[in-house]
Amino acid sequence: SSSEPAQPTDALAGSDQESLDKYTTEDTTPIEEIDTDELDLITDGTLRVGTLSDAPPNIFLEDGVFTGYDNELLRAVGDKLGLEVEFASTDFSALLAQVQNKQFDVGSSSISTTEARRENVGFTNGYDFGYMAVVTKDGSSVSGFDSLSESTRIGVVQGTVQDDYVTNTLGLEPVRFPDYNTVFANVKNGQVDAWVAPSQQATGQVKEGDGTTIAETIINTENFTAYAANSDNQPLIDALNAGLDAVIADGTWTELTQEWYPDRELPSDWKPGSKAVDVK
Amino acid sequence: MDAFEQLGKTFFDWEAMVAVLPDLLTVGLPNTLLLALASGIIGTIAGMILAIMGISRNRVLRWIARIYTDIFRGLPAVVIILLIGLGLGPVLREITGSTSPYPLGILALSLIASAYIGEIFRSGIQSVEKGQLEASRALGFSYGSSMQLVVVPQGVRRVLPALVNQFISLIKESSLIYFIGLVASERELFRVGNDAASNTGNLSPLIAAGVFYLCLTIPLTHLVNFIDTRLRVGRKQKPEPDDPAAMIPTSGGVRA
Amino acid sequence: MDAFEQLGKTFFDWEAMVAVLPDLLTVGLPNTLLLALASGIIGTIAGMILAIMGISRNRVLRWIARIYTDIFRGLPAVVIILLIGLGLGPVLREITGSTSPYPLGILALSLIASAYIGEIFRSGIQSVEKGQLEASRALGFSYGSSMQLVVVPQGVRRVLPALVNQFISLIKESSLIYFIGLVASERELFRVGNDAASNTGNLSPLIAAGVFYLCLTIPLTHLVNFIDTRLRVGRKQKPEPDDPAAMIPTSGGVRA
Amino acid sequence: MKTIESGTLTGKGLHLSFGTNRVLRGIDLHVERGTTASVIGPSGSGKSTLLRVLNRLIEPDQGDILLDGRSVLKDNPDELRRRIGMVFQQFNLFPHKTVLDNVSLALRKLRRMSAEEAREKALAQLDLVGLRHKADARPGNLSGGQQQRVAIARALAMDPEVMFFDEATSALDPELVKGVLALMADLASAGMTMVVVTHEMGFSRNVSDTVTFMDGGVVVESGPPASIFDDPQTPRLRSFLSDVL
Amino acid sequence: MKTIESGTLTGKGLHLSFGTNRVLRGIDLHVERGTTASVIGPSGSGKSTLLRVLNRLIEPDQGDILLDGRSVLKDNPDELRRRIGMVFQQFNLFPHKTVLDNVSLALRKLRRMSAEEAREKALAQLDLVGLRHKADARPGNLSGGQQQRVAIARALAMDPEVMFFDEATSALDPELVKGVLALMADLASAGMTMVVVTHEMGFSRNVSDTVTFMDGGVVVESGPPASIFDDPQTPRLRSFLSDVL
Ligand SMILES: Nc1ncnc2c1ncn2[C@@H]1O[C@H](COP(=O)(O)OP(=O)(O)OP(=O)(O)O)[C@@H](O)[C@H]1O
Ligand SMILES: Nc1ncnc2c1ncn2[C@@H]1O[C@H](COP(=O)(O)OP(=O)(O)OP(=O)(O)O)[C@@H](O)[C@H]1O
Ligand SMILES: [Mg+2]
Ligand SMILES: [Mg+2]
Repeated sequence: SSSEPAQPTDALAGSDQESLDKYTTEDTTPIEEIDTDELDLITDGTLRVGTLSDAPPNIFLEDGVFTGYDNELLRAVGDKLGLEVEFASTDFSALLAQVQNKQFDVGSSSISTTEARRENVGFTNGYDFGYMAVVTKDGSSVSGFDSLSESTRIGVVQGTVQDDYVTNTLGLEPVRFPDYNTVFANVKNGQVDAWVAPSQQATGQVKEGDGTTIAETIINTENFTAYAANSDNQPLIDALNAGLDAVIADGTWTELTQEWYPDRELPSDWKPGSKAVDVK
Repeated sequence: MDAFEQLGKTFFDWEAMVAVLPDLLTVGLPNTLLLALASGIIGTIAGMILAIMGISRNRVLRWIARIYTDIFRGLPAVVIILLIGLGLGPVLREITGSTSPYPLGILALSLIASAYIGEIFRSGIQSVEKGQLEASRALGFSYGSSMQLVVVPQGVRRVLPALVNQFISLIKESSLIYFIGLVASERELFRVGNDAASNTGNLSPLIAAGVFYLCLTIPLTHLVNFIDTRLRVGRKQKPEPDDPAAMIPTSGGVRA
Repeated sequence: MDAFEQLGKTFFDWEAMVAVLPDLLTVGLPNTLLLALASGIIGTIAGMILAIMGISRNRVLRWIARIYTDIFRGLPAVVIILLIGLGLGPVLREITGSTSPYPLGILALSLIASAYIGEIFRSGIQSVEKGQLEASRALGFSYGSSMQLVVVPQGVRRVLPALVNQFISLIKESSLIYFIGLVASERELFRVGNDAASNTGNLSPLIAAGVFYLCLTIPLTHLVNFIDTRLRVGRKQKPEPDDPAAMIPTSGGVRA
Repeated sequence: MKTIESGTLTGKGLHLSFGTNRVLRGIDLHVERGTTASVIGPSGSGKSTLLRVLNRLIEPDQGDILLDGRSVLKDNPDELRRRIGMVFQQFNLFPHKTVLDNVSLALRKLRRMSAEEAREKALAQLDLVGLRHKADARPGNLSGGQQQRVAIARALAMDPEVMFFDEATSALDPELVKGVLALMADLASAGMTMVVVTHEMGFSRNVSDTVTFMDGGVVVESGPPASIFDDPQTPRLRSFLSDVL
Repeated sequence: MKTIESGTLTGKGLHLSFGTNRVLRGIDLHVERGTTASVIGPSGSGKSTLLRVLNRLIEPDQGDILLDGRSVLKDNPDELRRRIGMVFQQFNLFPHKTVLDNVSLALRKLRRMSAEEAREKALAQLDLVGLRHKADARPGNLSGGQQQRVAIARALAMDPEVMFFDEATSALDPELVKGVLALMADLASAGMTMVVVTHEMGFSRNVSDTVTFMDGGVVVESGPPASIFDDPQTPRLRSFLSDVL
């Protein structure tokens, strides 16, 4: 994608939902009007969700159960719709194609909703935005986002919001890794100078005495994250949007967000769900 | 913490290893074995058919075998797994109603394995002395019967080591089926180790999974060497008291 | 859009393929070749040393070779790549100041390749008739000179097909070095295709990468078959007008 | 050995080329019922190829093959080969089968005998070559001479009308040659029709009824042993005999 | 062939076991300078092993080996082998090298001759066996007889004091045997000390000065050809001769 690189210092530049987010729906079908028999699901009554097993805290597997913020929120949405939610893990590079080809009904993986992806798969309204941290080694010269430059080796996980942010928003070239554990291990042994991480992931990984620090955390609302669904299955997208609005309206979204991201504040210029719903 | 200690903790954290053990044992190991065995068996059968096509006197059959082999050996395994998973997934679901990734994963692994195994069998069969086919045909057996009764059984025996090596590859390649999508209980060794590593930010669980692989592959490697030596040296010859010539060492015996 | 059409778009979207072509050609292809060639060469040299250790008359050397081989063939490649990348990365950086993943990736691939190539060489060398060593020793050459001048050169020639096959594996395995972390210009074929697939949700770029692999692997496979046939059938014999016995077909000639 | 009922074999004007290599260039050979024809000649002269053409392991480019006066070129070649037994220089026993199975395989699969019947017949045949006690051994554990005797038993088990021997003793250790030659002589005197390609001039002279000398794909001289060995007509035969005698 | 300076070889009480298989059980052999000793015996009797022990390709378990009266067991075995040439049944030419390189390799690497010097000497040696024109061929493109002659040239190039032949003609087509035997007879008459393991009784009787009959790892009889072939003393030798003559 060709979005104009912003000034590195101005991390929030352009994160204006009005102009950038032309895809967010005005409102949604009332949840009572959703007929779950019309959703063309793989198995009637069950949402089959493709996710990843190795990207905490958004999406991961714990004690044999798929969990994480994104998946717990999706479970809540499923509850509202009266649908079972069943998860299976895959590789991110395959996930969207698998959703579009109906191997999964929904893709849940903090998927950043870029233009390029929208050409191949459908998305719901946004439920989250970029909230990221710079993790460095103790005593590193990198002190925050504004000290990232051409000469910094910045680690990211390939295909994530952070990858998108560093590449397209900051206009820098990151070192891409397949998963969080490899990138974090590379920070620890100094192979990369900084890791642009999901903020909560950073908080979870960085431990007292392991020689790493969270240098700065920032919010980026460009290209919000959303669930993916088959682009031709409008009834399903409508139903998911309705469910999402419902969990936002009744406070579940806020509750979950506070549970998973305790220190994060909701930015004033962004909100989840359709334009009509009020965050409770 | 110095770099070396850091490395030790990243790779050799006992607690992290012990924590992942139960999952490796009860989930990863059986699944890895199931995948490798099932696709090993199907791949062997399909490979045998491919080998027979590959040495057939019918040019069309030979070409089909050639192209199949080139494609399935030449493409990265992931591409094949994705093609099969996405291409046949819906078909399979339509027919059986099952959403399990295993049938598709096994199919994809079998297709890949069959291309390699086909080549192994073909070279084994072609290494059987021409005199064996000739002797069988001279008895009055047709070409087909001669292949089936005389040539193929000998060719197959010779390539046992290569077959076991192929099975070792399958054990390691089976981890790729996670590209098709696995529920928690369907994960094999590598995925179990990898997920645990993700959750803890420590790579020790991967090492633990690696040790499981070694426990599977090393005995097999030694089995290969054993079979190989035995095939090379030949069955130990019994001395024949009534015939001094029976004491000729194998290497000096008549070999076509 | 029906399922079939959708599948076509997912895998065979010409525009998506064309879009990724420049990257595949200018970034992926040279990097894949660099990785495979560099680790192929280093792996061959190290494999030769391993093979010589493996057949040495010194039990300790044999054991070292055995253990090395078991570990590097038995562990999944990813585990080895991670161990090398993370374990030796800081050391290398200290010495050279370089943070490029290539030296480490090539080292890891070379270590893996050397374990396989070592076994290939070993079996090739062991397949050389005992008479060759005996003849050389009978001339007065020491064991070492005999191996170097007579046995090893013949053993190596015989395993050329297996070596080329190993090189094909390397081409495909080179994609795993992305576990060490790659900047955009360091990506090899698979990663270029994979990134494009991740960024668009369309798998056609992966298929395009697959076609590049086929273009590398298929000619090599046919080279293998060519060498193999030539080794089996032997150099075409010239008829010898002055000696009728020179017209014996190879298969009927004396072969130990 | 009891007398064996046997047939007359004739090859007429046989031609065969491998690519541009004209290996047989018009061979005539007539073997009367119950007689032994030996074929001698230098390496590469086409002796083995002639045998293979006569039992249609290789189809001739030209010429005819008659068994008991009837052309067999239109028959099913597999059927023809059941009527002609063949013994090779390298024995070519099936190494993955026991001696008994080597002999009984064709009986069971081609003659469709029951396992018991085939076993009986195979054992009787092994008795004839003095190796009944090796029935359960693998060929690899036998000496060369024993292997060759098993190979003869295997061919005889199918009750062939003609037997071909292609340098049946060339691969044997010297002290094992005699036993096999004796067995072949027994067969000849029992009335088997035989074509014997051999380098054993003693056998050719003493056992065979006619000797054919081939060189370069043609029959150079042919006749009774006495005239071939004691009165060679051509320089080629003379030079060959001086090399091998 | 010009007269060759050559040595006296003696084996005394040689014993050798492979595991529990006692292959040589006290062998004495004396070969006077310039004479030819032939060794005959059934397969497996230990003939090849004896040759290998005499040039220390295998170290004896017990016994002594003397060259010109001096024990060589303390010498460097590689040095000893340069003084003894050896020719094998299977020729064992180096297939990856040309005929010339086969002959000149040891000259260059062990005698440290210059490439030019080694080439000259090798060509002269090839001339002797009549194969100078094949210098640039690969062994695989030669007939068996030619290969064996190259193998002899290779051994002779090192100016050995003794030559060993281990069934040098057993793998040859019959019409090629004579040429190689003639070459060996020439060598013998030129004064080379030779130990010849052979199944060619004609050569043994006509060319060799002494004949040693081995069986089961011991020397059963030994003496001049006339007494061995015409007046065998032991039943074992008598039965062996009746098999191979
Ligand atoms: N399958 C084959 N393909 C091509 N050429 C062949 C084949 N078999 C034999 N020839 C050629 O046919 C010629 C005659 O071979 P053949 O084996 O019949 O000779 P031979 O007289 O049996 O010799 P020998 O005494 O060495 O067995 C040779 O020039 C040989 O190279
Ligand atoms: N390298 C070896 N290891 C173990 N046993 C051996 C070895 N070489 C030979 N033997 C055994 O030693 C005995 C004698 O073998 P040798 O080759 O010396 O016999 P030979 O008289 O040369 O027979 P032939 O005429 O068949 O060449 C045989 O029983 C053989 O099995
Ligand atoms: Mg022949
Ligand atoms: Mg011997």
